[in-house]
Amino acid sequence: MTVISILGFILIIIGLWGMLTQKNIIKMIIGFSIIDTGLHLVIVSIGFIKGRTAPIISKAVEGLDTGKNFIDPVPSALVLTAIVIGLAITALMLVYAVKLFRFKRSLQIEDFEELKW
Amino acid sequence: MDSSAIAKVIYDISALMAVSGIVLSFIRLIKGPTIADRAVSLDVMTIIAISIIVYIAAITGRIIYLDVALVYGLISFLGVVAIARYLERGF
Amino acid sequence: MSLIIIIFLGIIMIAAAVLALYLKNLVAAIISAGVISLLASVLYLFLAAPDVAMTEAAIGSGLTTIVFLLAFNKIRSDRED
Amino acid sequence: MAKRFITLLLIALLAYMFLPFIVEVDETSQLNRVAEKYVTAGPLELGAANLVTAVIVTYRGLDTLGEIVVLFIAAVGIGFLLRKPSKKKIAAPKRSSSEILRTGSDFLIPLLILFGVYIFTHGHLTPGGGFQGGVVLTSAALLFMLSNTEARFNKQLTEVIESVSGIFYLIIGILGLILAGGFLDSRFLQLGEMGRLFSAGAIPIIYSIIGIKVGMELIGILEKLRKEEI
Amino acid sequence: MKYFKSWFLLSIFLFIFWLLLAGTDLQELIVGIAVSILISSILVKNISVFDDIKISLKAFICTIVYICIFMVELIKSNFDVAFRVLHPKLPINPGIVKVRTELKSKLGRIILANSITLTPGTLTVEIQEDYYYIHWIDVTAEDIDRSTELIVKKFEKYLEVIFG
Amino acid sequence: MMLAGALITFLGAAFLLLGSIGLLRMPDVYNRMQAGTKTSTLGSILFLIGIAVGFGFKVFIAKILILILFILITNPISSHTLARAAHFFGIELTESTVRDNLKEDEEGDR
Repeated sequence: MTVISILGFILIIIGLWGMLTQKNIIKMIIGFSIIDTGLHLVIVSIGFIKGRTAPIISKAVEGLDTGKNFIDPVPSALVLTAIVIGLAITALMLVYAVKLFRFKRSLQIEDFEELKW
Repeated sequence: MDSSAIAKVIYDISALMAVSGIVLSFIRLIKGPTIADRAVSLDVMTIIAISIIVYIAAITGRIIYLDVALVYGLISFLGVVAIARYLERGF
Repeated sequence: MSLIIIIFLGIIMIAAAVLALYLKNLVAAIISAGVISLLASVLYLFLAAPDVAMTEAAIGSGLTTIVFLLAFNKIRSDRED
Repeated sequence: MAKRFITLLLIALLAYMFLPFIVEVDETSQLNRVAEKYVTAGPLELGAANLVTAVIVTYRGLDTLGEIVVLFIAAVGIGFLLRKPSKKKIAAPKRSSSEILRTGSDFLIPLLILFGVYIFTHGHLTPGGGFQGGVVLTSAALLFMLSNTEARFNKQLTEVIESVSGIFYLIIGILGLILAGGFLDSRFLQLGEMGRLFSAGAIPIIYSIIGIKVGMELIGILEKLRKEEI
Repeated sequence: MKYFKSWFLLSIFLFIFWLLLAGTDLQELIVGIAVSILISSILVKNISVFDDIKISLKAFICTIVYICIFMVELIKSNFDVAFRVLHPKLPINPGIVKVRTELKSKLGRIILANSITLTPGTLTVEIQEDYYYIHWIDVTAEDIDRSTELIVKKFEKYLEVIFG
Repeated sequence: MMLAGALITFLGAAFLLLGSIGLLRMPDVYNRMQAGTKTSTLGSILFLIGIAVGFGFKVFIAKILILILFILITNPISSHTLARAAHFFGIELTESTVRDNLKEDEEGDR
């Protein structure tokens, strides 16, 4: 569905904008998770084919030709694992943010100037 | 027009009404002066979203989609409780 | 019919994304970010991917919010002493 | 202000570059060759009703193994970052949860655990699976954490269960290598009748192990994030 | 032996839940019995909710009557909310009042609290021992006895029979 | 049969919509919670039952029963927890509030 892939693209753009312009570290992480969601929407919508159904054989689709009635299962599988990894990465980033807060007592990105050039 | 076609139209209208319910609660999420208001609006939105998931399962004829609604209801309950416990410093 | 629902939900998702970036209160921003995942998992059902919808509902809207709140709790208790 | 303008320009450029890929995704009416093979041969070869599960567990089993390793590394990294205690000694007193929440969680926790088990044992029949089931198990533990402020999880126990299930995962993979076609091939057990619980070879077993492992790992992450005296 | 009743009821409860989830195929039944017995054996020492259930004919009849009353109250409460929301002047007169309950069992208390939350114009805010603090959208009573009479009594007499 | 189900679903959707309107119109968080909880509980139950009636009672009813059970248990608990947290957090009641026994009692303790 083109609508959903455009929606995912807009979400990616908004998340990127947020990551680049926000000064608060937590807001940057939120921007990252928005990018994540948008990217997953785009990938799954590429696998969709109009008029077809989910690749699960049950009573509702019994006897139909699987090759002609199912969508592509590979993007679903990829995204499924990507979501779990996204959670782990978010948790790791948040722990870094907590550590940075302990170090400088601040979450604003301007206060971290050791590596500035 | 036979009765099942009319019924389909009524189901569609009901789904649209549910979606507009989500929109209205989202307005409360935008306005909500406190965090508790926003959490209430999140709660209502998830319940309406469960109804919409069941509607999708019905019109596409795939009963297995109902499992998604179950997980959804459960986890959203946890989210609201977590926000409440964060507010009252219970972690 | 499903197109109308998708457009409505999409508009809410975009508004929630902007809101999540520009709300001052961080917890409110997290709730708003949770709404994005929440509605995304409804959209996955329209894309015929119930597995992804289930994972997104469980992880994206539930656990991510809770992990954020746990981190905030740490920051809050650090800030107070 | 100039900075903001440059960012806007950059993002606009990016959007201009990538928009054609998104909009002009040709709305195919055909599956590509790999997907076609998975979709048509999957039910016959593996006996799994849910083809996404077939792709995750068997056809792309190595990817899943890598993903579990990434999850493990993230958990280890979190533990490593949070190992040093801060100077603070006494945590502020916490407000205990209300009686309703405590009784309600007593009632809901068995249901949640059962539901998690249902989801990861039926991964080959319904849109569930190990990752979702693991998350539901985690949510049962989380409800316990939220309703009892001073409750602690036995750290050794979760770690032992996690490592044992990891070892079992590898053993089953090697069994597939010896008895069937390749690493993590699930066909060394009977395929059974499609649509029933004991079918699809070893897929339910592998997915149950993944579910337990993911659940324990996520519980470990949450527990590390929750401890107040670190 | 102390935990037997609780263990048994929990297993039956979990097994019914499994049946509703998975259906009645023979293989599902086997796995369902195994899983529900395993879970209830692990958790039985930590869960005390199921001790309070009384099994008798009178309790059963009271349960059915209670469910009917609860459904009627739920529907009434929805029309109440609809009336208040659609009324142009928004007729509310809210306040937090204190009521007393005589129930002792945990399960009875939570069911009472949930019923109060779902019935017309009331919302449980806090429980402290025998006192419930209730947000009431239209405060009509002055003292604690009168509000107890109005809010709690209609459920309490049945719950007392069911849970003691 | 399908028409009856559709009408039940319509009633449920109407309640859901009313609840959202109540969420917008009510003056403070406790009143909003009242409007939201009650209508979303009954509204979603009616919505689900209507779908089960209209699209084949036998296939849908088992999972829908579980969903209804979940909603009936979890919805009041979550709104109670939220109300308690809001009161502890110090969110004010609206101006037309008659009295607040809980606050009086808490201040009496101190």
